[in-house]
Amino acid sequence: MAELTYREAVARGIAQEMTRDPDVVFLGEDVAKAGGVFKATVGLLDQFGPVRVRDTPISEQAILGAAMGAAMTGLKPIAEIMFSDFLAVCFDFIANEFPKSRYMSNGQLKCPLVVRTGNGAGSRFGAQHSQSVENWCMMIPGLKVVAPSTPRDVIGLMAAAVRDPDPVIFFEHKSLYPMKGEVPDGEIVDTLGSAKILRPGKDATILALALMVPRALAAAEKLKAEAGIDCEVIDVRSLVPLDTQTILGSLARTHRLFTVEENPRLCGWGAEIVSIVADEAFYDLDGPAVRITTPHIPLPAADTLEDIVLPTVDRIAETVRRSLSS
Amino acid sequence: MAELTYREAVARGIAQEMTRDPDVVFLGEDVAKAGGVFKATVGLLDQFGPVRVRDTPISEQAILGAAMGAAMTGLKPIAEIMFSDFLAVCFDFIANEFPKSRYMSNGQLKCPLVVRTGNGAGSRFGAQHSQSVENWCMMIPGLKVVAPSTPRDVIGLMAAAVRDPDPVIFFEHKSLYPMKGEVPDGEIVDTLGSAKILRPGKDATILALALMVPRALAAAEKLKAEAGIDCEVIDVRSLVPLDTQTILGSLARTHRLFTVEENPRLCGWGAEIVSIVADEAFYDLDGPAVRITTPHIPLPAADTLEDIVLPTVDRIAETVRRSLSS
Amino acid sequence: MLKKQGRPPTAARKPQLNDDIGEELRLRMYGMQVTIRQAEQRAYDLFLQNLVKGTSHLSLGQEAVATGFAAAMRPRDLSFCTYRGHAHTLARGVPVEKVLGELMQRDNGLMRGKGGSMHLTSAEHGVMGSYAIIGAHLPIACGAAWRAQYKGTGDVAVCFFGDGTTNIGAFHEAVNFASVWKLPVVFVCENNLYMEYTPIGDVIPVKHPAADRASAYGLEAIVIDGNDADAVYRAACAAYAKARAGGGPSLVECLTYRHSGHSRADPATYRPKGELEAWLKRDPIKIYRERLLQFGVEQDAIDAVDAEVRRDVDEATEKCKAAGPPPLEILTTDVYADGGWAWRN
Amino acid sequence: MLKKQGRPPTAARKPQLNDDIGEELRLRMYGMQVTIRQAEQRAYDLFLQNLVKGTSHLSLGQEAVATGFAAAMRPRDLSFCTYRGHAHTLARGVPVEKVLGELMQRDNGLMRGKGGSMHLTSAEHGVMGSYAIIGAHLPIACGAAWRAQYKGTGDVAVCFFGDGTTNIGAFHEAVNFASVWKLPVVFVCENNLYMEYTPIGDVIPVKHPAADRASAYGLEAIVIDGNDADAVYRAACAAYAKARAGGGPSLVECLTYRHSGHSRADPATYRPKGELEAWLKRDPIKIYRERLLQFGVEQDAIDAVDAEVRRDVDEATEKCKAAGPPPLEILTTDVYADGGWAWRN
Ligand SMILES: Cc1ncc(C[n+]2csc(CCOP(=O)(O)OP(=O)(O)O)c2C)c(N)n1
Ligand SMILES: Cc1ncc(C[n+]2csc(CCOP(=O)(O)OP(=O)(O)O)c2C)c(N)n1
Ligand SMILES: [Mg+2]
Ligand SMILES: [Mg+2]
Repeated sequence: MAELTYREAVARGIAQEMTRDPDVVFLGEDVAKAGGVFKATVGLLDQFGPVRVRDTPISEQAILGAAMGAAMTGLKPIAEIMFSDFLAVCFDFIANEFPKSRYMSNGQLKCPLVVRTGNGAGSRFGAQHSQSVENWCMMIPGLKVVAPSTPRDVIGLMAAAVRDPDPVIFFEHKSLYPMKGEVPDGEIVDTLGSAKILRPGKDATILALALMVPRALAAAEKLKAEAGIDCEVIDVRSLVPLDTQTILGSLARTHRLFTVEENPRLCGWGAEIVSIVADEAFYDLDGPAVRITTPHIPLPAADTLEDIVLPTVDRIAETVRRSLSS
Repeated sequence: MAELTYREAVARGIAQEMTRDPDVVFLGEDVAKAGGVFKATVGLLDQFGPVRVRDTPISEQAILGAAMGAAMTGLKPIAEIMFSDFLAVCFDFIANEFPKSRYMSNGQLKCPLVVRTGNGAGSRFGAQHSQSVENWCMMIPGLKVVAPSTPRDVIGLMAAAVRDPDPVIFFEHKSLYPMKGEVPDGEIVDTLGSAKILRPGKDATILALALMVPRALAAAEKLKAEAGIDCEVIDVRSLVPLDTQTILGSLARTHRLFTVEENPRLCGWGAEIVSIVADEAFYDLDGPAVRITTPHIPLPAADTLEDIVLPTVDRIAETVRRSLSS
Repeated sequence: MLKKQGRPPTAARKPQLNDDIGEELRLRMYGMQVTIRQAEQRAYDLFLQNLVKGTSHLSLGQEAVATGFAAAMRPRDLSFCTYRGHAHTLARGVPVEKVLGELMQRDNGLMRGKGGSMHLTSAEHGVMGSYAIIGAHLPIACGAAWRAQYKGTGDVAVCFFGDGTTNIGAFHEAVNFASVWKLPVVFVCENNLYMEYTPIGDVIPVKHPAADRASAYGLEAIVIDGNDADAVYRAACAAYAKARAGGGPSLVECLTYRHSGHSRADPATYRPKGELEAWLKRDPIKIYRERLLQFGVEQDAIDAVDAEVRRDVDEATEKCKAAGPPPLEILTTDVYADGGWAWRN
Repeated sequence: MLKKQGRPPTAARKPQLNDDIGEELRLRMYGMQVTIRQAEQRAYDLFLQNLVKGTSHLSLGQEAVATGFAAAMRPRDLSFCTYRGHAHTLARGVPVEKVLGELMQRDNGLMRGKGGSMHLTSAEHGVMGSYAIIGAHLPIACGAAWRAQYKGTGDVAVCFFGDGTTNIGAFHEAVNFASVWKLPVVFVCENNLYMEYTPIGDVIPVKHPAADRASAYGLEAIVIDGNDADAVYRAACAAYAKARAGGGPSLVECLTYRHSGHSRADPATYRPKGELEAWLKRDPIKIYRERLLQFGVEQDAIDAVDAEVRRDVDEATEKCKAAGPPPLEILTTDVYADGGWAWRN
């Protein structure tokens, strides 16, 4: 057992898989010599050499395209897109190429690759470097989408993603990079598509992802301490595949649903889950399903503004409290 | 009053606005000399000349970027992206540039432009030329998003979009191009953000968009005739701004909600609306809110497969009937 | 001096069948061009009978490019095509039936109708997909070449695209990337003078859409006669040899012309008078047939090839007509590697 | 002959202050370079005091590029910058206070903290935004130039970007587009040898990231000394004149160097020993100060400029420190043109 940062976990997760499988290769901008702009890939070049760990030009389409062509022919590439906002400059690969080639070819082509990318707000970087864009990927049929919230999950889900035979978009949260967590020694391999109940509770189910997970947990403690409300907190972890069973199972016990989403409101993953619940668990619900999201606006840079724009512990707790008491 | 095709309405809508305002300019691939690959812009070059109606290289980023720079400095560009699937190759402009420049500049910059694009399935074109991607835009804060279902609405909403001071993504449905409809003479100007109740009813509310509108209407007639179920059908028309009042108002009367979405399921506009309803109209609902969508898969090319993949009149009617009787 | 005086002028130009290409390969290349021609003409006929669904983009007139590049490939080399990919797919040896079946969206099609005419794929023949979003497959071909480099296989990735494609961002990123990484990829620009309906000359400030961009990537400017399968074959051999030797990518611009419209919907009325006629005189199949004759191949042998191809295309057509539509169960198969489409439990 | 013999060697090289640039403009350009330098050094100090939030990208060492291009502009010409845009923003006359205020994310900032250091915008000064996604602003600048062409205003759009930006698709699309449409846009590549931490030489197969690509767009290859404000100014004048005359775009590569790291987080340890020192000898401000002295400008006059700039920067700093954070109400303003953010009724 060691204490690692989320950032260190990224490098360890990649190293674990590169050690296991010589077909795992890694490319991206400033990822090799510089160890990544978030220093999340430090040491990989030294450990695996310049043939497997490669710096690229600023050419996101070439990066993802090259990953796809390599994946298609037998390698297992991990590609870094530095900030998830930049998925927009290579979105054709995300939306039209990776997820469709297997289907269009009637199963002849494969696309086993991982795109890892720094997602989310909190660094005062402003509207073009702070977005939570997991929904850009969730809405595309054919992709898998994960977003770990702890160092341990970073490693386990990275292993699952690399070993998965389909394209996986792996969202690392920039504000979690410095966060520490206990990580067991030895190989860690998780499974895609499993949510985790982090805190059992009976009064309401709170779903959260990535940076919102610690906030939801803190809000649950606050609700317990201040209002005697006992919330079940679930880390969704994987948007596709989605662990609907764990979510619906929880709801069958608590009868109330809250989602905590960092994304701007419209068409967020919470909307999808709420719509599943509204259809399949309508009679389980004792009250409105409530989404707690970032307002539907571009993100501001200023610290004071950024601090109030994402769902906070207080906003989560207050929303749940008010909703349960109305 | 004249009968026009949806395709002809596009050209008339653009012409109406170009006639009114000399700052309206139009650019895209094969739009001028050739009149567009869907023949939706035939005659515009002749009428307005090569300075205002311009063919471009195959450079979608340049097309949208040029539109943005021109909009920012005083023109009112209409840009065509031939197939909406190609929004993926210029998605940075859609997701990061158009919708954020006003906010980031604290109101100093403006971006009054229209991107019109051929959306949707039905032409047996396969997975990369058939998608319904209105949700790619709906989820981005700062955009406006419309999708007309009739020739009249094409003209009225086009006028509203061109006159709107914000970036508007205008989804034309490829399978509606040959459809005919009555169009009044003279100028037509609609407003963004208003849904239309096309068929009043008391038993359930069915929301639909674009090609799904005629199908929802036909399903409602079928339900009335075959099962005595009286559905209210609403053409959502504008996803942003969203006419929540009309939708919630209808629901307060019918107490049941169905959405008919051509998009693949995850994170569709229907999910967003269902999540609004689940929160704000929970006590109005007498039963599950049900989404009828294209399954979450890439689209097949073959006619037989494509015909069963989109929501059909039968599937809509059957889903509503079964849900109301359970 | 002796040459000039001693031989009659025709004899001086008398070509040698036993040159670097040779008779057998030439007959194969002739057969392939005829196969592509007849298969595509048949596709057009079937379209007129409303039996070809969706869109389709013919390469009539461009057969020499597909033929020459494919003929120079080794079996494990990989082709990356566009929506205008029937020719390249056939040129790798994919049966006509499979291609027509896909165009007709039948169960016997290459992808059982799931992909359609714009996405022809036959992995077993090295056809690693046809891509319908302009430019996307150039970076993808880089990736396949990267794998070949990484594994030291000696395989080459060959990527076909049109003149209009040279203006999209992905072109630029891919060619630069390939050049910096010295990838064994060959970029083949089929300059047929038009994008969809707009002449390429209207949208570039240089003469050659590909060759005039080559130096930007440290590459040689190569322009060849795309209607002469021999010239294409030789250029292909040179590019592949360079790639296999670790010399990196090539960018080859082939001058050619499509006889028909951009797609089935296009009557191609935008072409200046006489342009088509001029190019028909340079029809690659006509050129090649004349060359074979000139080389001493018998008319009968040539006719036999034509007839055999026709039998093959006729037979394929019948099989396709007899084939059913794809079964509805395949609608949701092969979204994910587990064979299904489950996005939830 | 007379020249060579009759004058002492120093006099022979004695530069003329009354050349095409002249004393007044030179003093202005000196002042601007010093303003940029001091404002950015101050930004760095404030960062060390934890008063500059978020990221910031300094142009220390690149001041001559911003200065020369801005000095040659007319007031209505438009600048399009990157995240490394402080210099270009200041060069158009935006007050130091406004820039530092934005870096400090205070209410007195250019955009009241809503945009942050990477998005400096001052429409009234012609600074039409700073863009943080590599390449995006090149097409946008084309659009502004298109409007100028359409309206016949004679205005020029000037777009600044780095060496690394030449490899992204949008660069290619924009330069080609501008060239075909003959747009009055000037693309200025500041080749500072590095992308973030990776040398540009590692990722291009040519020597000059911009100039070696120019011919692909039918443009002249232009490489200038980006550390000499006079050279920059002259290149700018030529490019603007061509643009205003309807001659279309130019692509100008300026050789320069950033003295500090890529962004505030970067200690720039990847630079080879001695590289920084060599470039410090070619510091644009040092070069320009020496030139002014050589031209006969008094040391006192130069010192006075430095002192005045310092006063200005000090005053701006105090104002920023005194300014409050933006009020929370502005969080949701200016999403849409109606001033608000309502996406529903
Ligand atoms: C990104 C993108 N933009 C536009 C199109 C529509 N489109 C299909 S083919 C084509 C013309 C391509 O011209 P060229 O590259 O010369 O190839 P050719 O069709 O002549 O073989 C266009 C514009 C597309 N498929 N993808
Ligand atoms: C599309 C995109 N990819 C990557 C980045 C991250 N990034 C920011 S600056 C930079 C380096 C840019 O180098 P260059 O163009 O030389 O400009 P310089 O920073 O040297 O001024 C990179 C890779 C980005 N902002 N946008
Ligand atoms: Mg072409
Ligand atoms: Mg640089």
